[in-house]
Amino acid sequence: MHTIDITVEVCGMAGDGTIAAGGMLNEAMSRGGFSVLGFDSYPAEIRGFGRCVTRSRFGTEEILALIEVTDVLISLDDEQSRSRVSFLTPEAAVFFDSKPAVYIDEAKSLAAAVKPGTMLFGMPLTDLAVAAAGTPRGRNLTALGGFAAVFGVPRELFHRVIKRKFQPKGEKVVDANVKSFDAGFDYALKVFSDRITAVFAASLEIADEEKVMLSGNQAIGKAALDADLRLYFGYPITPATPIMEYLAKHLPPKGGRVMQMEDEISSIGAVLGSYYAGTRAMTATSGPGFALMTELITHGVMAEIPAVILDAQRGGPSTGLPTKTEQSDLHAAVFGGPGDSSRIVVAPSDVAECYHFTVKSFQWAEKYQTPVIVLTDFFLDNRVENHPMPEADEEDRSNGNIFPDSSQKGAYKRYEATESGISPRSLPGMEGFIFSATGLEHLETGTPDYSPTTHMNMSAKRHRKIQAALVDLPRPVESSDGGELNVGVIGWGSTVGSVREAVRSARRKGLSVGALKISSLFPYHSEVIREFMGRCKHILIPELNYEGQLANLIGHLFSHEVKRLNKVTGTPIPPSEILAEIEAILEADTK
Amino acid sequence: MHTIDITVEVCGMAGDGTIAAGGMLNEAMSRGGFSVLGFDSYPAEIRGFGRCVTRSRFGTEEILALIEVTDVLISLDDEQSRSRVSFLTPEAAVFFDSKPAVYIDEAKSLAAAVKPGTMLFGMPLTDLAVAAAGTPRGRNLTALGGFAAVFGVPRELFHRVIKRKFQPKGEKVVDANVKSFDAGFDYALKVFSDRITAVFAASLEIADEEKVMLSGNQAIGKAALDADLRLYFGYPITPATPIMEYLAKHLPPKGGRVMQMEDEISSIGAVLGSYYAGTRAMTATSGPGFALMTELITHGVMAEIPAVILDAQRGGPSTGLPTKTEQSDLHAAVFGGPGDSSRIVVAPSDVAECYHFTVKSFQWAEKYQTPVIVLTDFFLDNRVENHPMPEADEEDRSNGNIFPDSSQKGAYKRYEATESGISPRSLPGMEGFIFSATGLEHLETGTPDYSPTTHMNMSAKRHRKIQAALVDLPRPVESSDGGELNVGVIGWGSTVGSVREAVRSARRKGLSVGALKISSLFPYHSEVIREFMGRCKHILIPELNYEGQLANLIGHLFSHEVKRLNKVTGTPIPPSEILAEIEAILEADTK
Amino acid sequence: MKTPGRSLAEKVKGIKESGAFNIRSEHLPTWCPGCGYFGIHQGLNECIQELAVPHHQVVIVSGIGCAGRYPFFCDTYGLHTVHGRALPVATGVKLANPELTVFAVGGDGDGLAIGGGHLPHVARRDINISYLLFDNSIYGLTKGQPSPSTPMGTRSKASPFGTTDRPLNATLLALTYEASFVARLFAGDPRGIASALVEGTMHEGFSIFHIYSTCVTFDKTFKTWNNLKNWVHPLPEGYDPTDRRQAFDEVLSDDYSIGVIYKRP
Amino acid sequence: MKTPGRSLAEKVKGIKESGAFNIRSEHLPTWCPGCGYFGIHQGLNECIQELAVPHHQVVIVSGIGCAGRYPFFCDTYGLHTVHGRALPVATGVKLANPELTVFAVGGDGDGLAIGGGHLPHVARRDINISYLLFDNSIYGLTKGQPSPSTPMGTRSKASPFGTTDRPLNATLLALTYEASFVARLFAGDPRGIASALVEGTMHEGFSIFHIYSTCVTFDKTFKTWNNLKNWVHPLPEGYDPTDRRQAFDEVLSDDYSIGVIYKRP
Ligand SMILES: Cc1ncc(C[n+]2csc(CCOP(=O)(O)OP(=O)(O)O)c2C)c(N)n1
Ligand SMILES: Cc1ncc(C[n+]2csc(CCOP(=O)(O)OP(=O)(O)O)c2C)c(N)n1
Ligand code: SF4
Ligand code: SF4
Ligand SMILES: [Mg+2]
Ligand SMILES: [Mg+2]
Repeated sequence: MHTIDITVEVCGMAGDGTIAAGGMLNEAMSRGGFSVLGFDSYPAEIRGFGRCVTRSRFGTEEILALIEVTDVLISLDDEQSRSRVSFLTPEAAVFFDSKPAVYIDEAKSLAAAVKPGTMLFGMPLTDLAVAAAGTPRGRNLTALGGFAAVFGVPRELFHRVIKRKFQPKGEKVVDANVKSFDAGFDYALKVFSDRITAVFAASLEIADEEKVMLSGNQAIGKAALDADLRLYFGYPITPATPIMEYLAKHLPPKGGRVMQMEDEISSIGAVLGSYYAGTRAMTATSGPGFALMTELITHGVMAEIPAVILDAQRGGPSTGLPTKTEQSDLHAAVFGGPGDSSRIVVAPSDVAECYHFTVKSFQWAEKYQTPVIVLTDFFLDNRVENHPMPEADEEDRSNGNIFPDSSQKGAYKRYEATESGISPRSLPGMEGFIFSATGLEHLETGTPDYSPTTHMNMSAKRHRKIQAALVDLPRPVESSDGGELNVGVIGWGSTVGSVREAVRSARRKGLSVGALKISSLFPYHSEVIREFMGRCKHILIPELNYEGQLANLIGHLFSHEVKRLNKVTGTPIPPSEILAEIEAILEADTK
Repeated sequence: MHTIDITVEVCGMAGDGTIAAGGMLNEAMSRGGFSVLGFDSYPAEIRGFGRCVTRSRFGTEEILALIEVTDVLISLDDEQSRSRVSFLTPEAAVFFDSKPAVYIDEAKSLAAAVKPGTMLFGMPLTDLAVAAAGTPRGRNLTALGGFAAVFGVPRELFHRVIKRKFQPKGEKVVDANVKSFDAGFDYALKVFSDRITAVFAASLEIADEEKVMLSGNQAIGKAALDADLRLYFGYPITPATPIMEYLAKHLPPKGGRVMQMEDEISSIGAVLGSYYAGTRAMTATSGPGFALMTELITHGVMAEIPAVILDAQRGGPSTGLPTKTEQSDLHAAVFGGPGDSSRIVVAPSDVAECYHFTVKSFQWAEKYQTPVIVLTDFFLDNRVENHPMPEADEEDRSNGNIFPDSSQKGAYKRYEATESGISPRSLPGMEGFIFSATGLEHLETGTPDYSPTTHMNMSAKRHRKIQAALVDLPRPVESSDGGELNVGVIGWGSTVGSVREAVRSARRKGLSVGALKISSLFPYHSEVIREFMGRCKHILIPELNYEGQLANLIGHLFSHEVKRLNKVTGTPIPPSEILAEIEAILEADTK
Repeated sequence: MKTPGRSLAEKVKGIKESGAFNIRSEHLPTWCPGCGYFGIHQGLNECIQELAVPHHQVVIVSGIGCAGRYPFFCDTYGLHTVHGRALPVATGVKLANPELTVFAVGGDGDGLAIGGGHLPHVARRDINISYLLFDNSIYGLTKGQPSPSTPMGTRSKASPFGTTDRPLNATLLALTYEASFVARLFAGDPRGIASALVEGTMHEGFSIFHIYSTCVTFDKTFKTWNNLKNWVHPLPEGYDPTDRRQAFDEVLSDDYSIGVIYKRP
Repeated sequence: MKTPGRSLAEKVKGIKESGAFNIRSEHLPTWCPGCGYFGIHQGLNECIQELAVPHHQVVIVSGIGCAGRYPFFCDTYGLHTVHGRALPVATGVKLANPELTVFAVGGDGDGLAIGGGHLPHVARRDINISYLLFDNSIYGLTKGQPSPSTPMGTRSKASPFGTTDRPLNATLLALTYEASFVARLFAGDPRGIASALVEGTMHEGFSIFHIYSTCVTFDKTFKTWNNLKNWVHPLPEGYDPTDRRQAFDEVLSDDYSIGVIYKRP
């Protein structure tokens, strides 16, 4: 089996079935045993015009990130695809409609735009589809057929995927689509017989264990269901809306409820209310909505009420770039509240962590009695990865509630300043444990009190508790052989994949480089981070934000200034850029 | 003239005229040429019960801070005053009502509570007042009379103050109060003749130039008027409400308008709207309200609309301690917004700076086209200092608007990415300069655009502009003889006074200690700060917050970990605590 | 002459000492003596006794203000949220555990200004909670600024030249918002409050109690005890609270009739 | 068959090419073809021409949503604020420079959900601006979630089992909030919009235009062009818009009469 790493792009107009084709391609390749990472980009405007692109990377090794170049372009609309040719590798393959329904001036055609060396696979997609199924609808599948034949993906893989997808629409639809696919497959086998590379065939291993394609948002939705979420309160906002829509479908049949609120303030308010009464609840939002939650989050901190808040980051500030990815809400998540209002902030870095961190966040919120903020981003929310269906074990799903024991009945102190800072929490309905929660400073009983000692002690208690959470929160993970390193690269969130891939490449080149993934942004494992930094000559922190927000947070742990690689392009940082930066640092060192 | 530094406290029940007495005392001492710093504390509850305390420090040298001990206690209610005796200096003087209207059990009396060595001045306050003016109302003045006689403050000083204060209520009232005062004065002269210290008399210099007693909030209100504020939008909240109430009285006669809005979101919204249309506007709030402004502040950042926002900090998080002082909104002010949303944040450290920074903030907001946040705190807002009436010169008051020139007509780019990052701003009503402002990322023209280069360039432009503001923003001020220092103490906001006094004391003790005041919190003068830190062996940052928020912000500029002194007592940090910390650091060093 | 407030405050004290009003907490409210809120307190107490709900099954959710302090004065579960957010938080509490009897309370500033955006939605969702709006037409806790129900022309420190905004009518708002149970009440009539509360709390769905009260400390001219006593009167004879159109007519023509204004059949 | 929206869109395009509608910007709106908003655009254009206000004296302040995009399509000063805040921001603009003609625009989500707390106050303050509420009973920009004016039982991705909240009636809200000028209009009747806008914009004080519109992309069942066309009709003969009680009666009994509903004399 040889190593495969191929990036395929499907590009067309909205309406061409671009996104659907990309989805089926991903499914088929997953079933073929490859690691898959895919990401769609939709047009920014609502109205049905504009370019749709799906990019997928398939590999025999674990795929960690998307790269900026494309090996195979499947064009469903040449006008839309022309601007994509600059991203093609020198010997890229391009599939396109050689007889498009609308005549394209030769000079403006895709064929004219590509560089010499590009392999062109022109196919009369529309004609083939119409001939096979009586309608041009399936021409996206015809194109996939051509791709499959040339690259050696067995047609059965696609048949299976097509069946599964169109089954609900009836046998006829399935049949038409299979035929459209086969028309392309057969055409390519025949016409391109001398150019069949069959590159995938050799590495193909029909996976035993069925992997599923899941996006970050789907993983979060499923995690919430598995964690036995009862109530979801939210307000639509890109890119968090799909979580609400997923739960709106799946939660009610399980006896839970999804309530679309009037805004984000009421959403977090209702989450706090439910959790005060002991019931798992969550909300998901993005920057502008997260900003509106600021005040009530600090209330959760002060009154020690759990809450799970997902902030799906997008380009900012303000309304910003609603359909672009960015990691610029870290400052706000960690430092955003007036008053000393530390809360727990974690950031998953891949789809599996989206699932696992979400499941656990309920427990953390309950145990540490504080809002937990889960930071994802547009890229992580929408990219798909293939994994065995994630499952949480009993322990991860169990609740983290700590209740007072009956001996405390009548003399109960809701906010007892224990050593850990965690105080057993009573719930309305429990007899003998009545208290009032408040955002005012208060005595251990909950009674408002503004004396200096009370505020000192209770502030200390609340912060002690947050620091105590470090034992449960995901520790930084190092990828290196240990020991002294010339460059240590620290990543968080969706950028971690690119960091790990860049470091893998650097190490393969024999460079002394290691990576550290930070998942818990607050509190953070300063000792682990400091130890790692202490072994590194240089620290590089690549982030999808302008201000270097993680660098601002942990930079003080390093004895020199950390190096920053800040991008606000709205797109993921490709591993190559991080690698280039690593090399530049090492280069400068040798001068 | 010998050095005087005396702290006097008036303590009573609400209704005793405690606050009024403190005010008149301050006025009289100011007129006597002393430096005055006073601070009242009111009961937390609305209803008219509870203790009122005014504390004032009078000196021949500039008074920088309040200290924790009291030299003179003037008690108008012994029950309330008893808990204050622990703060008395060993030879403190205590004035009290020797024949209170309500009988106090001897064991519970103030006299029984004080330590031996305390000088007791019992006076039949109620009887004297009734005898002099036919009503006990003036007994607060009778007590002041006793104080004045014993400590050598000429009665004329008080007469003048009394006249000024009660003139509006008519001659009769003035007369009654003067008589009440004199009754105390004469009684003390006679009865305590052997204990007259006349300590103030020697240093007294009736000031030529009339100084005024101003609180931070009054200074801010006056600054806004002097800066020609046109519109104030706000929502009541402690401790910012007095600013709104001050302007509600003074702005309309000048043709401006104060509008009490429905919340803080609409307040900042209306401020942005006015400033978009080119008119000076401001709002003032405290932590919970500031939290609600988060989203619209980021809109101001993105759309480059000026705004002046005063955040009068109080104990937090959440509703917290509404009537206590704290400096814990720094994180939120600097880092509070989702997205890369840097804006200008300044913090005055005394009443004069409250005035001058407020005046300038309008200009900064206009020139740099961004929200400017002025951070004060409960202590700074409510403490009074005596100064010559602050005035701003023409230049400080002039607007900072930069308009496009007529050559740009028709081809105007509102968000031109200039070298400085500042783009000439057109206002509605200007012909040929139409544009739309938006919170979406946009081209130089203002048209929404999400392309990578646009977002990179415009992010850079916005941040360039904020950094450029450093030339105009108040630079850090060092108090030291320069050169190498064993301990550098860095202060901000209302804590600066205590820092400066502690450092002054340390230097008088021959210690190698210096202070640095930081007024511009964002952007900050990193080169100046780094240079100072570079000359210091240790850096100490005392702050009235738990998390060490300034230390978190600038700590990375120091090559070691900075030392923190964090207090959340709701009360100012006394200089003595900072001095003790300095000494502890030096002590540890010599070990 | 004793104001109704003062007599109430005294009565409350007496009853407190007798131990009869169970949900009263050990500590007497920190409200000013004579404040109208004592009457509301009494009414709610009576209601809870009549309904015989165990205290640990009761949650009082409040915003910020003098009214917002209410949970601290009750021997029930309490949740003192932030300014204006009692209703969404109470929504969460009720949905989390429908067994609980949930009261939301707040002032006119809390409920009609900063929190005014939530009322329409909790009403149209018909969340099964009871909302007591303590309407004294003033911001009590922050010392006397005008509120959304302050009449035009009112002078205060914050409006030295008189207010210029038209006041909102919370009862009319509730009807417009499709609230399914609407009562208008008077703090000087705790019995009336109690019986409306009993009826409204048993009603399945959202019930709002718009309670005219007085701020004896900061309002010397408008909603004084004397004025209110002269102004309020019962709903007309034969009034049918199930008729929404009639309810609108009543509320548009009379600001001071008290009782159950509307109840969705 | 051409929907009114499609014909409108075509007409608009024609007019655009003729250059007659001056406030239209160079770029055609990015709204979906057939969207009701084209009709509103035409109405506002006609109004501005009739009033002969120079464009640089016009400011259009918007929230977020498809409706919120409106400023970008006009050759006037524009301020695209954040979701729900057009009204307070427009208040600031108008007070800052009363010479300006200020329009606030936004969708039903923007104005009745997240921004619903501001409408009562701008109305009772009688700020002299014109507010166009584009009411398509759906969240267009975020792809089809229910809004506060969506009827009960509506299924969508966000409400697969049907909505359960009662819809709000923006015209009734405006009356309740003491708005001094209230019109109810239909996106399919640009002329009607224009004439109401002219009247309301000349009116001194706050004017609100509640405009029924359609989202052709996400709403296939409720506010479709066909339904709206069948439903809307003029106010009754002899209707007197200066009578607030009559206005309440009209609005409580008929959801679809269009015209100037109320105008404070
Ligand atoms: C976000 C926020 N803004 C402002 C305040 C200050 N504040 C506290 S209570 C209050 C208004 C009180 O009036 P009301 O709601 O009528 O209650 P009352 O005191 O009259 O019972 C205000 C403005 C606050 N606590 N939080
Ligand atoms: C604070 C915030 N929350 C949510 C969103 C996402 N969002 C954008 S537009 C919109 C609603 C659009 O509906 P509507 O106001 O009716 O306008 P329409 O698109 O129908 O014209 C939402 C929820 C946002 N931009 N900001
Ligand atoms: S200030 Fe007014 S509302 Fe508040 S407790 Fe006192 S009387 Fe009641
Ligand atoms: S999504 Fe609906 S409201 Fe938005 S532009 Fe398209 S048709 Fe109009
Ligand atoms: Mg009130
Ligand atoms: Mg809409």
